[in-house]
Amino acid sequence: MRDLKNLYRQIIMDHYKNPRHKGLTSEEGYIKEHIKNPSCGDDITIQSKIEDNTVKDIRHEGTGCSICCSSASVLATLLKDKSVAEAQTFTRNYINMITNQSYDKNFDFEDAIAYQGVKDFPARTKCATIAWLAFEQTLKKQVK
Amino acid sequence: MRDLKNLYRQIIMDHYKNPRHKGLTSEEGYIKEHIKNPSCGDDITIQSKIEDNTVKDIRHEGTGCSICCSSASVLATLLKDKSVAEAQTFTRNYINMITNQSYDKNFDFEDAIAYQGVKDFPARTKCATIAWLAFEQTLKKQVK
Amino acid sequence: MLKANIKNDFPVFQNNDLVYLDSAASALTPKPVIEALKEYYTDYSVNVHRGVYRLSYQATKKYEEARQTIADHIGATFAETIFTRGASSALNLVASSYGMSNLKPGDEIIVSELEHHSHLLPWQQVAKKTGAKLVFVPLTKAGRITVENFKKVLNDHTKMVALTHVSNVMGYQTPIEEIIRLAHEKNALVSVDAAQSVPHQSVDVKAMDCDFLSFSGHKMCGPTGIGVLYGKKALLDAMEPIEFGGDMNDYVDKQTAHFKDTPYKFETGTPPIAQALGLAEAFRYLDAIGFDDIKAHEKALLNKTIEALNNIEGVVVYNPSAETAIIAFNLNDVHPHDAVSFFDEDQIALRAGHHCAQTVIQFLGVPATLRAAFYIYNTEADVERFIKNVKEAIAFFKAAGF
Amino acid sequence: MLKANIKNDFPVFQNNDLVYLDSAASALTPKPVIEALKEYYTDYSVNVHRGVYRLSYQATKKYEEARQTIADHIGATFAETIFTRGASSALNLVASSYGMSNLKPGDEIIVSELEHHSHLLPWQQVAKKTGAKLVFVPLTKAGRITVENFKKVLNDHTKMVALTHVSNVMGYQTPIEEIIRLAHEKNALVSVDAAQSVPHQSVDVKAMDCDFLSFSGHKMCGPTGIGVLYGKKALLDAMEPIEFGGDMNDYVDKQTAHFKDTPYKFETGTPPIAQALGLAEAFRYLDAIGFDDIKAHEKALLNKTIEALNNIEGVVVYNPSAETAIIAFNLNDVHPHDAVSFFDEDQIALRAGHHCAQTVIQFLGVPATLRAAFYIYNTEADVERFIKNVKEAIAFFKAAGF
Ligand SMILES: Cc1ncc(COP(=O)(O)O)c(C=O)c1O
Ligand SMILES: Cc1ncc(COP(=O)(O)O)c(C=O)c1O
Repeated sequence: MRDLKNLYRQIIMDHYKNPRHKGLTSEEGYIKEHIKNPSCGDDITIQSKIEDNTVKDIRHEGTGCSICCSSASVLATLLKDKSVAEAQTFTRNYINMITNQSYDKNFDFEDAIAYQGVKDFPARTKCATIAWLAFEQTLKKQVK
Repeated sequence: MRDLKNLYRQIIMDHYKNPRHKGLTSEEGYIKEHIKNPSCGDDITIQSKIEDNTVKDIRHEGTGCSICCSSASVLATLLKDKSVAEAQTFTRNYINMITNQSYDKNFDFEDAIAYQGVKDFPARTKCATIAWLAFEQTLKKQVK
Repeated sequence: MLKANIKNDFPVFQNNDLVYLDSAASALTPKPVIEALKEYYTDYSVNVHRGVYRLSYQATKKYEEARQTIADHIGATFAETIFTRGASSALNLVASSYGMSNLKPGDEIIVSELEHHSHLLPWQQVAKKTGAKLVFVPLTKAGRITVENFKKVLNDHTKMVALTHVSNVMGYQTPIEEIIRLAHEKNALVSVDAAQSVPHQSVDVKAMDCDFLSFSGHKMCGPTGIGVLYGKKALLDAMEPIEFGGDMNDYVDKQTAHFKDTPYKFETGTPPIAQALGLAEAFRYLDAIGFDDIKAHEKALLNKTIEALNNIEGVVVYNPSAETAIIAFNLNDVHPHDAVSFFDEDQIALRAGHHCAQTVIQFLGVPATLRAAFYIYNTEADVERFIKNVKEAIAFFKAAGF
Repeated sequence: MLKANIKNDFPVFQNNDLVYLDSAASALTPKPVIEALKEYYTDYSVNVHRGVYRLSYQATKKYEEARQTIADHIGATFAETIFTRGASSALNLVASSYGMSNLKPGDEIIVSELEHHSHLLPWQQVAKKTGAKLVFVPLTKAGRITVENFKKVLNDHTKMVALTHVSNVMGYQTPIEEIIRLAHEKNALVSVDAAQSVPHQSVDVKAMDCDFLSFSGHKMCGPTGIGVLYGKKALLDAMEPIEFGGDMNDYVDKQTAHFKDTPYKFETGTPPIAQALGLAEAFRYLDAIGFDDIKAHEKALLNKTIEALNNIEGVVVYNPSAETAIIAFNLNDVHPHDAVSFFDEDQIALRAGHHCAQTVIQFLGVPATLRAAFYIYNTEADVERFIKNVKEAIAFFKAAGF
């Protein structure tokens, strides 16, 4: 029936109901970024820890819709243990895919491919990208 | 040819070129009112002196177009020596005639009838009434 | 009863099989208003006030007649009716001009958690800059401002009361007349945010006896880019302009300027000419329908909707007792942002979020709400389609695992 | 060369055999702009930013694309392009936000007698409130701002320079790039009033290197009710908002609010949505004609007119050397207000008065002037009809006894 069916894939619902890597830490070595989407109340904080050019850990916390919250969990799961370069490429490709900008069509999005359907809901692209944008910011901050 | 011909009657031009009662006085017993029409730069000050319920004198000074300046002179000439009540009635009838509000159709406007043509130039009604409005204000101030 | 074919007046419905329930954000625009705007741009399209040629004179006349029309509709005089960019700008004018110059440490400003940000933040700023204290009327459990609770915060320090006439989240009508009477006994002034009332009920500023009242054009079938501030003449006379420039002065020299009287002293520069004509037309349009009928129509739709919602498991309504046709609700366990996409798929336009009123959302203790707001063009069929979608949405999200 | 039938784009000419010479007050509105406004009200007519349903998303997208279009046209970025009510409001924003917080006694603000009231009065206020000193660039005998004269007043105390790009009375173009360079050497900022330049020439804020630049929609074929403030990002970032409320914050609680980044922090409330779409369309419309051609066209009309006026006895032109198509003149011994009615009878729309720039009128030592201003829709035939009327007017007023 509705396109919306395509939106709420199994994988999204799974991460929404059982978020991984959730909760912030006060341990040293984490860089934090907080983003709010004031139009709907989505409010996400991402922490990332980089060591030896590798994403050692990602934490997230916040409130938001299923797309927003689950994507933070998916992000943390997928990018943990990737190299910084890989994580950067993944993030950019993901954001560009969702927002209809140019991206590598052969890129392997792994589980994040579940968010492909968001493209058809332009009013929701912010939800699917807000955690990724915050993560991208934490990388920028560490690189400095 | 042009309607404008009707506007610049002999009487108007006469008072424009040879204004009567022009120049303010610092004598006692005069009430002053200053009105500016900022849209065009008309700037008129009227002084009136009332004694024994009679308009003993009217003075005027200012800058403006022919309609504005001449009407101050016509006003001073016509209303001097009239009773306050007569002057009030005259003023209201004149203003209402020019601005297309209801007025006494049988009223004798004397020389001020020359301004009748202004009705057809609605953009100019302010010019023809500004001195009269200022005069009306001076009456209001004395009555208090 | 409203005429049956009101939707025909609104061109948006021609291309969209739309159930528009977001009128509390912006109302749709009817043809006569669109025509009034077009008429200005095609027949005049010139500036006002400063022109002595006929076209400009006619534009000026139309523009000032529009102001008089609007003034008449709210019971104000010409001089008391100031055009602004919108309600937000009008509300800010009161705070920036009156508030900043007249409040001082020790003074109290009464506001409420029901305020739209555009009525709360300006007074937060005044409090911050002047040292006055921002005091909140305690809301009842239902989230209402009552006279009783207002009395608890009103005292001899109260100098300003800034309250909404109708809440844009909860749809509650504030007992504003009684509050104004009490405030005046303490010599406090009252600024009323009427953005949600003027579009739906006839408002008479003199009967209400408010000191300031603000509203927007776009929420009442008028154009964007215009709002109105009403203020009592004597107050406006004593207030400082907050913008300075062309058209608000009568003489200027290198170091000084003398300002015109109200309303002009608050309106520098070329005014929103087309928008004023459009707003006057919107008032005429609504008046022809009749505010009594509008209220009755909205109330009927509201009652029908609330009754239906009450019989559905899985939906929570936060304001079942609201007098005006604004419904704040959520689907259980479904974030409103998820929900709104479901309704959108059937072209039902709802709003999800904090509705620029975060303090009431905090009061409700939820991250956000859904809002359905009815207006003249909504019908019983709209209600039925909305209710059908509520049921389907609950089933859908349940099946999806929410 | 401009296409011959440009008048056909402007519906006003359909019902009026008009020679419109008042474009410096407001330009006429072309069909594509009227259509863009109509399109918003008929196809969307909903609010932006806060809606998650499709119609609102589309309106938001169109609205923000309009901002980008406008930013691109003046060489600014999205974040540096703020929508206001008009040029007056934009110019005031700089003075109220930047000026009031950053100037202090001993500081100097350079302005000129050529300023429109909307650029002079805001800085008069800043001077009055902060104790800074208002300093006037001495004008040349012709009434011009020159680099040489600017240097006479620029010094280490100069903190702000507020000058017009093109004078709305004299049509002179200020040598603004060189002035900005000099001002920056002294660490002074420059606010440029571009209300009369952006409609007629391509303006690039980055090439100009101005700190602030303001203009209006209605003078460039756009709608009333919108203007633009450009400001350098770093300056805007450091500046305080002057209006507070919905849409300019990201979180709010009872006593505090956190503001969004520019441009949003300066734009509270529902924005001028339709007007932004209309203004973007106006830029596209003018750009399709081409600013080089527009300048050449206006210059040709100007030259033809000045040459003809030079050969007429009984008319005085105050700015024979003006670079832009604005002519300040008077008929000898005829008050401009009288004169303008004569032209009006032949549907020639001229302006008479002080043009909201009383200090330059005082400089000229006359009570008021006539102004003829040309734009894209004016033709050689317009010039001829205008000149014919000048001759007839002189004869008429002579005969009438002036
Ligand atoms: C040079 C100049 N600056 C500022 C303004 C003010 O523009 P607006 O009236 O659109 O605010 C004008 C127009 O009157 C102008 O000519
Ligand atoms: C209660 C209330 N006040 C003020 C406003 C602000 O109106 P505007 O956005 O038109 O400035 C709104 C609308 O959002 C509102 O609902």
